[in-house]
Amino acid sequence: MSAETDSPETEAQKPEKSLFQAPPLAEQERMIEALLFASAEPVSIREMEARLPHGCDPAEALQLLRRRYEGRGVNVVKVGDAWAMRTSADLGFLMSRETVETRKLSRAAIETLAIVAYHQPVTRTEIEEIRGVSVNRGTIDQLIEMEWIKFGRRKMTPGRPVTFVVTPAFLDHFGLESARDLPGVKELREAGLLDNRPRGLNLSEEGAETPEEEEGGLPFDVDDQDDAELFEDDAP
Amino acid sequence: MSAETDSPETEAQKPEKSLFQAPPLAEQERMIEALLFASAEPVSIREMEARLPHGCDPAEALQLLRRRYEGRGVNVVKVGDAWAMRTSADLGFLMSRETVETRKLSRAAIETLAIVAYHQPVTRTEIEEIRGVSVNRGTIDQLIEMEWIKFGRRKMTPGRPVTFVVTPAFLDHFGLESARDLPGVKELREAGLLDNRPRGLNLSEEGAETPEEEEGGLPFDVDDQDDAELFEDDAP
Amino acid sequence: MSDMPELPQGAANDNLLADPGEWDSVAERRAAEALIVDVDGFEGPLDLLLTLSRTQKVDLRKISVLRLAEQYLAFVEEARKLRIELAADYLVMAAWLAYLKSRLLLPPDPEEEGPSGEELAAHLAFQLERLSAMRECAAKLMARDRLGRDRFVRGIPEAVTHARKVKYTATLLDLMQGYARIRTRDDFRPFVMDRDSVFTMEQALERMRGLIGYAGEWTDILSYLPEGWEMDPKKRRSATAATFAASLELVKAGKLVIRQSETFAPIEVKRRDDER
Repeated sequence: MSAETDSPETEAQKPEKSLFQAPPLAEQERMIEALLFASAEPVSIREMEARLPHGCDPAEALQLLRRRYEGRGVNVVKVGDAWAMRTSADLGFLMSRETVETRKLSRAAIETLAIVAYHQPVTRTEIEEIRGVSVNRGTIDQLIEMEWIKFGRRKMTPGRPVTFVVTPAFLDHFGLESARDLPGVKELREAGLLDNRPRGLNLSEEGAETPEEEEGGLPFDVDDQDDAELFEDDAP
Repeated sequence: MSAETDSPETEAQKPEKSLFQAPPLAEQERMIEALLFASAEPVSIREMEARLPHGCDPAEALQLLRRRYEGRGVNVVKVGDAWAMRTSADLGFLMSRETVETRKLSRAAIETLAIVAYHQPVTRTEIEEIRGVSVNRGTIDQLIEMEWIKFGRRKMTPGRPVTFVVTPAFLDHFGLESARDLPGVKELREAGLLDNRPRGLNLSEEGAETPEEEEGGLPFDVDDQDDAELFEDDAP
Repeated sequence: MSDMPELPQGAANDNLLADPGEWDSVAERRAAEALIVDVDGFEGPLDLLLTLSRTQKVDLRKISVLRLAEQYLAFVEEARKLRIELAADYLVMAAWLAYLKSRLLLPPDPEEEGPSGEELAAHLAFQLERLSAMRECAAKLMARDRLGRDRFVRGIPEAVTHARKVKYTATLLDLMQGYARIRTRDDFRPFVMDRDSVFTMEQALERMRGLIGYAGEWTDILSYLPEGWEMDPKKRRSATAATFAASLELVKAGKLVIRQSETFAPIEVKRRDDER
């Protein structure tokens, strides 16, 4: 991604024009327009900074550009920490030729994906607890392969289980700026439905997080020890 | 710059609505914008007609679009008899990320260069005799590519070997009026510039020369008489 | 939306199982069996419970867990009658619900620790509500304007070419030092080479001390030269000198006697025997 400075004597040199003065904002906007336009992948602010002449302020130029493309056939959208240009959703009907057939996802995969998105970072055990069934290894694999979920940080609970989080590609695919923009996430949180247990109810000790620790546990705990093992080595 | 009267009615025009009536021109422009953006190939007017709702006039909408993108970071261009959007030519530098690394010249190259500078015009064989090791072809090539040395006149000796001389770029880089300005060995010594350590101790320093080269080298007894003889008539 | 599969079968059974006692009509009965036969279509006991809970036609928050437990147990009972094998987790759930039911019906035992029947029931209701919410979310998610279906990426992306240019540099100092290094190399090289071909007196002494014990006869000192040093003139010179000097040292120490018959004749040494 950024392979500029790999050795101490190495110094990356920006185009000379810009050594002393950043180009005017309108020009920066043009440059970002070209950058975003040319790339199929979202471009991070950081990468823009690396590619734009020294002294540019991508954030400001981006706001201009975004406004310029409001209501156009192509829009400037934010995807996580990055930006991209995407055709306007209402024009999708024109693009029958460009339509990509996504693999039909199983119901289990769709639910698992939603759980990861709404509950992230979430362990496999937690996914199983929510769905009430064990999660097929293939389901997780499929979602990882589609680059919609990935491994997150390990949970600081016994066994240090790996967690899953959604990826920028997921956000891009579903047109989300961030996981906070998931439909209904706020309502769910307010209703306590993103918690591990009902509000005001203390089934076991305070702060217990994983179902393994749940003493009065319900009988959905699919054997988890194995999972921890299974995934242990798969973490990146 | 941003005060354009761009956004037409942003309301989405579904194809059904337009069965009997073509969408407004501004909407057609949006459609073409999206088409050109998303299409993997340039799109002909004919194809636009086929893909846009019935009754559209792509040619006219295209002209609007083309004008809209004039001077932007992206332009609408004609490719054969089809149309495409391309990043503006003057922003091409954004599409190639060039990093310049500055590296110290290898010891072999510095020594070869020094020999050329002090003994020019000098043949490769002579360089090897003076250095006491064979000279890598790459070293000479590198110096030529850097435009610090170039081919001089052929020597009037058997085989008429080519010679090397330093270039004006060399003199420029090292701030010399002419190669004759280079200090002699005696002056170097007086200036304390001589490295008095035995050569053997220096070998590992910069990884300059591969050991094979050193071993396969020539005997070290080239002395200055030979040089004098060799160089006598060829002084620049 | 289209990606969200419908709930398996069960939809037709909404009213059924509501009260097992009322399974009179053949149609209802058949529908109930259909639910059971299609048990494979359920994603586990919780999913089945969620489907059953819909028959209560109330907000999940107001659901009667006791009644739900009864519905589930009736379902399992029915499955057993029909000799349908239920997966173990369905049976585990049945056992747990039977326990929950008893907890809910019996007055709480003050001695017993852990959550009360009401708390367990509330947790189950919460789980059902949460699962249901996640299903709705999944459906909403799938119904969004999706990339490659509703929104599209750049069709002709322009790859960023990454050119790496290496610029080599050197200073005049590098150049001069490099040259000086070459031109003065000869000044130092003999010294370096001498080190290689020098046989020191210490080395010679060491060598002779080990050998003189055998020198009962007059022997040319050249025979004491170390192996491999006779051939190279420089080495032989150094070794000869060192051996000669070492011999004199040993004579001085009274260990050897030395003689030379005439100028340039071989120099011979012999062990000094005191009893001579």
